[in-house]
Amino acid sequence: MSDPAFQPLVWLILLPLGWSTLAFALGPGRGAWTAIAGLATQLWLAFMLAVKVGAGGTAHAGPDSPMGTAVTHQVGGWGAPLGIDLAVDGLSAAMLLLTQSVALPLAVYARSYFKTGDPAGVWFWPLMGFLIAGLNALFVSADLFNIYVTLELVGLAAVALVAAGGGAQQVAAALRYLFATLVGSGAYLLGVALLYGTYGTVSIATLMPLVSADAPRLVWIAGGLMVAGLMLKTALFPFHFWLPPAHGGAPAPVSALLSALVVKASFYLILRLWLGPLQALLPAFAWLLAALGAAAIFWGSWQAIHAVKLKRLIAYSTVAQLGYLFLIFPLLTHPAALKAGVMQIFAHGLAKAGMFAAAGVMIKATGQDTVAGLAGTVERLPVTLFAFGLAGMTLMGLPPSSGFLAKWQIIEAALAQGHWIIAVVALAGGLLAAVYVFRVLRQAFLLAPEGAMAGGVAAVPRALEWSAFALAAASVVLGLRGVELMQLLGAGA
Amino acid sequence: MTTNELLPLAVLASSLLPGLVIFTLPESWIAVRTTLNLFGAVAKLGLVFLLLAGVHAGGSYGVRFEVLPGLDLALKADALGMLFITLSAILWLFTTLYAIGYLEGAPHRSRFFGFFSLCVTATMGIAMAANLFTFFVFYELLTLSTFPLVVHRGTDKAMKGGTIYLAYTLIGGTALLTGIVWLHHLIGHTEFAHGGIASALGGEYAGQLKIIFLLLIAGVGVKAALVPLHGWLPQAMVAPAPVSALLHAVAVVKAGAFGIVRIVYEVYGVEFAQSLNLLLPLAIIAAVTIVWGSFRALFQDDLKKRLAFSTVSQVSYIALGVALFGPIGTIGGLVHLVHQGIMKITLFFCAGNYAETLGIHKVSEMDGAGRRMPLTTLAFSIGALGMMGAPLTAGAVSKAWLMDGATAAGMDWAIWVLWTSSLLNAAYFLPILWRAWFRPVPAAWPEEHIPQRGLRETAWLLLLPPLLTAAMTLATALFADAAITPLAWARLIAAREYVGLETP
Amino acid sequence: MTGGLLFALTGVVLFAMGVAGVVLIGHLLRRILAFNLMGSGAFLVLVGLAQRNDVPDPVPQAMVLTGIVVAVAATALALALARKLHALTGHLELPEDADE
Amino acid sequence: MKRMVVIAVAAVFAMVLGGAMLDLPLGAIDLRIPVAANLGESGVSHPVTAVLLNYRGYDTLLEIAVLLLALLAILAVLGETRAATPRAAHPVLQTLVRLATPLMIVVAVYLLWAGAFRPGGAFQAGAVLAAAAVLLHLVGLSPGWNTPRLKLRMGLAAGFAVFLAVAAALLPQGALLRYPPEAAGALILLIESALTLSLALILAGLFLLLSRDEEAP
Repeated sequence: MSDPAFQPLVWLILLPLGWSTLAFALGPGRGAWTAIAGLATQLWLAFMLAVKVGAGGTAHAGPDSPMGTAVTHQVGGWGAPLGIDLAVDGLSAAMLLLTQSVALPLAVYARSYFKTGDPAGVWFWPLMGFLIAGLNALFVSADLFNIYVTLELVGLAAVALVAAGGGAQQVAAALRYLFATLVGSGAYLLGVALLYGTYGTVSIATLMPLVSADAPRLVWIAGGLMVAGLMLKTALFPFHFWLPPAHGGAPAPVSALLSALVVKASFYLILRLWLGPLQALLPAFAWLLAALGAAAIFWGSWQAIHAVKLKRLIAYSTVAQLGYLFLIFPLLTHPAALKAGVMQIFAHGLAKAGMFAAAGVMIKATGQDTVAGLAGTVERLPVTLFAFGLAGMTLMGLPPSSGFLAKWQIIEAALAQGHWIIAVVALAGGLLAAVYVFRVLRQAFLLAPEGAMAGGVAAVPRALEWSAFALAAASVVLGLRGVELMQLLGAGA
Repeated sequence: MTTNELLPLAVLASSLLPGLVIFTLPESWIAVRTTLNLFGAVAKLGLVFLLLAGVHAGGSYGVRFEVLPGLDLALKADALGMLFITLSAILWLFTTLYAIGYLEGAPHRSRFFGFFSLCVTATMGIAMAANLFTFFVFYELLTLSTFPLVVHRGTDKAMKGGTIYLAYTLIGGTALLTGIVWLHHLIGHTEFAHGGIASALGGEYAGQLKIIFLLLIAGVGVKAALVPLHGWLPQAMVAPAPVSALLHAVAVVKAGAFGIVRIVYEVYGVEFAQSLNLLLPLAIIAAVTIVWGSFRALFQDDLKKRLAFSTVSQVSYIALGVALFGPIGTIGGLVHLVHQGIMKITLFFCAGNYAETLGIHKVSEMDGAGRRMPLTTLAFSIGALGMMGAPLTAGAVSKAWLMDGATAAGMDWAIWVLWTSSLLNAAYFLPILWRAWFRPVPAAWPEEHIPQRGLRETAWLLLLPPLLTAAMTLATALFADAAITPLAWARLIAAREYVGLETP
Repeated sequence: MTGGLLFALTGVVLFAMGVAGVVLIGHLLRRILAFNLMGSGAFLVLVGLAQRNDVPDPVPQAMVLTGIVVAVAATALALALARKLHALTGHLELPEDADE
Repeated sequence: MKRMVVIAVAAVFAMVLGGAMLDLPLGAIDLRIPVAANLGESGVSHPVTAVLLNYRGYDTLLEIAVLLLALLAILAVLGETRAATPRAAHPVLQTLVRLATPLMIVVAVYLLWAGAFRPGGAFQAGAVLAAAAVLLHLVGLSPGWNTPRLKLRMGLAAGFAVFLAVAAALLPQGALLRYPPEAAGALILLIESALTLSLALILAGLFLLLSRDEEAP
């Protein structure tokens, strides 16, 4: 990679910005192919980057940075604190990889989903482009204020996608979502302001050595504000109120993007702060977050078990699955915990994207969005139902699936540190997930009531069924070989 | 990759690949599907015999993949595993034949045979698992792949049965997982090994190890239908007959029983388990299950339900044999693993025949069935007598070894348990035989689907499998002391398990 | 008490008021204004706290310029949504989320 | 009840935070020094512009993306609707606006040019131009917008596109947005001018797209 122009981490930002602008210029409903081509290239770039990090990462082990930054880039050549630094370590490389590998199949999916001049799809491509660009920029940024801008980029794009072409319910959901994410990033921004006021810099690397446990009270408040704001954006119980209507109401490809990637971005940021500049402070909140996570698991599952609408069910399952992520905070002193967390991010990202995609197919086919209406679909949509089942396996944490590996690691980390309760919660959560997943599968296996399917199910494009299947299958296959991913995280650790 | 690594994989693939292909086949491609099914079953059988020969010759077959750093998905073909593999491979061939006949013209056959093959693949994986992690992976796969078979008919009743089955097995799986992770945390690995691995831990861990043992046994006990974890088995009766046969003889309950064997012998090690006083409680649970199952069977009028409770009772013979400290008991338990399978599958084939041919589902409807379907009823009688442990049947062999084992272990009460069970077995099987052979033929059968044509009392594909398995029931007993019989093989295993003690 | 610090303190008060407003106010327009109040508060803190010794610091000022633009964008989107909602329902209040 | 609680919490929060501010030592790092020190190579003489377009130019790049995104979002949210038929305002007003518009354009150009060495720059210039457009619409001299046609879309995207292109084109220099000191001034002016145009259009669009007849509820 001697060529200075070949910088995967930079192109991962420029490319989506470029193709979304192009898609905008091309006009309403255009740009599917630019998007797919762009995303394919990005996937390759993310892969190259991961390889690079995995190789170089081990060399850059630094005591101050638990994950040893492997690849950095100084925008404008100034270098922090004057300029803005981009940095990619194992964690961010993994997030980039996940983002591109979820986005590509979803783009293929969306292309057939929005084919029929659906008003929701008119500006989908440029919006998706900005969303992906924002996510990538967020994952590589090493500057707290710059991260604020990327957060807004992601947030606004997500809200627009939810509202696009929707009815009153959808617009209302989008507004709730908008206020939640704006207040969230507002709190984060105030935190950044306080940090800058205290230390005179917003560069993560520069802050790292400055912040210590005996920092002034203001810094503690700043940390609290930032984490609280991000919790709101991550929809951690009890801040989840905005998620089910938004994710449940949006068109399937959008719900998939949001559930799989967007909520993960703010979680990644909490993790980043935790392992990074606020290392000295945040552990004070560890058990609080874990408790909320546990509450999220139970509350979300409970709601999912009782949801009437299929996509509501899946959205609540997201609330529950996000809970698992927060269980790792008290365990983070043990390396397995971070690995469990990232494995869970991948598992849920792939599986939930697949599940929403599958749900979209079922809804298109049966023409309605209730669990009860699924009776007999197994005969009409075997591939889709298989996809749903595979995704369900991952969410339940049954082997062989990435969800299972995540569960295994979190339980082992919990036992290793004698935190029984966390293991118990994780196991209970798996069983609850089984209840709502099989609630759907059972319904689908039931014989169709006479006449219910008389109208027959609408024919669905193959691309829809198979892209959903690909995502779900990926979440299972990862469960057969998680070694490389885990080593990538270990890069520099 | 060497042959020794490929062979186990090939055994899995021989049912996995056909299964996956079958999923994609259109409903109408009957010939292709049937060919694939039989090809898979026969190919598997061939591969298994290759393995068998190799293992008998002392060769070691195995392969492992790293799933996570320090966590391997590992397969190995050892003597104990081969016992189970061979049984499943043979019975799978028969069940496939039977199912093809049974489901003729039924809907969703591609789906059915797809999951059917996955289910057998999972069973093979369980048998060849080289560590608890791998065992668990396939154990849960088995749960998932059997659910669609249980609810295959898609009726509300089927759903209810399927849901109960899931509830039991998933909760059991959770207990098992907890135990496995805990063990993995303590020891750092969960590889199966002769003499066990738990003994490596110091005495201070005794308490934890006891809890883990409880979790593990509870986990596999669900599938093995140990009282009080047996509730799902009678409910799962809603499944089509071939599935019941599979559940009861080849896959599910066997997987549970096999798990108990692995855990006692190769995780804890029988001596160490004895030293922790874990065997006696296990033996007592097994005994209770044996008696309770037989007792409940007495009052079932539904034929398949009666057979189900009989399974509950019979499978625990295996657990009992394992729990009887000493090589003789071990041999009894292991040999029963095979014998029970052969006998029970015969009974379910026959039950299926009665239902398919004459619409007979209840014991009270069996009057004169023997005159109408002599061959089926003959097979049924052999199976039933075997269950009672009548002479010249496989049942007699295993019971004899179990009783000797009990005496050798100084647990004479176990002998009484076995006798009681035999009497109860007689009490609930003999009336059936009596009705079938000696009661007059009723005016009309409940609903006759398949008319008689000379000797052909029902479809050949339905008739042959039970006759063959019935023949095997006798053969395993008559030639018990031949070179290659379940008994001989069980002795080989026992010899390898109890390195110290001399074996009969 | 320097000028910068005074700005920062005012910012804190504005931020608090803004958040309270977003949480409490039902009417969408006023809610959007409350959000802007909140944003301005954060900006004041960013600039004020950084120059609490009353020596101007260009970096936070540039950041605030960026922040303002972002806030404008967010406000525009919020207004568009509010307007759409009004067009669809005739109200400027969020309807109860029809959960099932 | 909820009201009281929220207000109380907010008040307490404000007090605690304010209190924490009062006794705060000065920051360990003072960026004023490096900002001033590197002004020479930054290509502009006004520190804020230097931070905005050079030191932290990347922020600005994303900021423009956010603005473009907002316009896009509004298009996506509102969907297809008819443009407002402008209601002619009082002739005096119209004349005033006719007079004001050229002046505003001049002011905008000045602001753009001034940005290099004193407060001003693309955003301010664009804002003034947008204001002019809004005024023209309000007095009924120009209609609201429908879904923009190709030309307009080009104009809207141009500023961001140029910025992005320059950023990428500078990669061979070793880093994103790394202006060679000698060319920095020119490049920044190029970006600024393109941005002024697009920002004007976008800001105007934010208003002109929203001021449309609502379809009946």
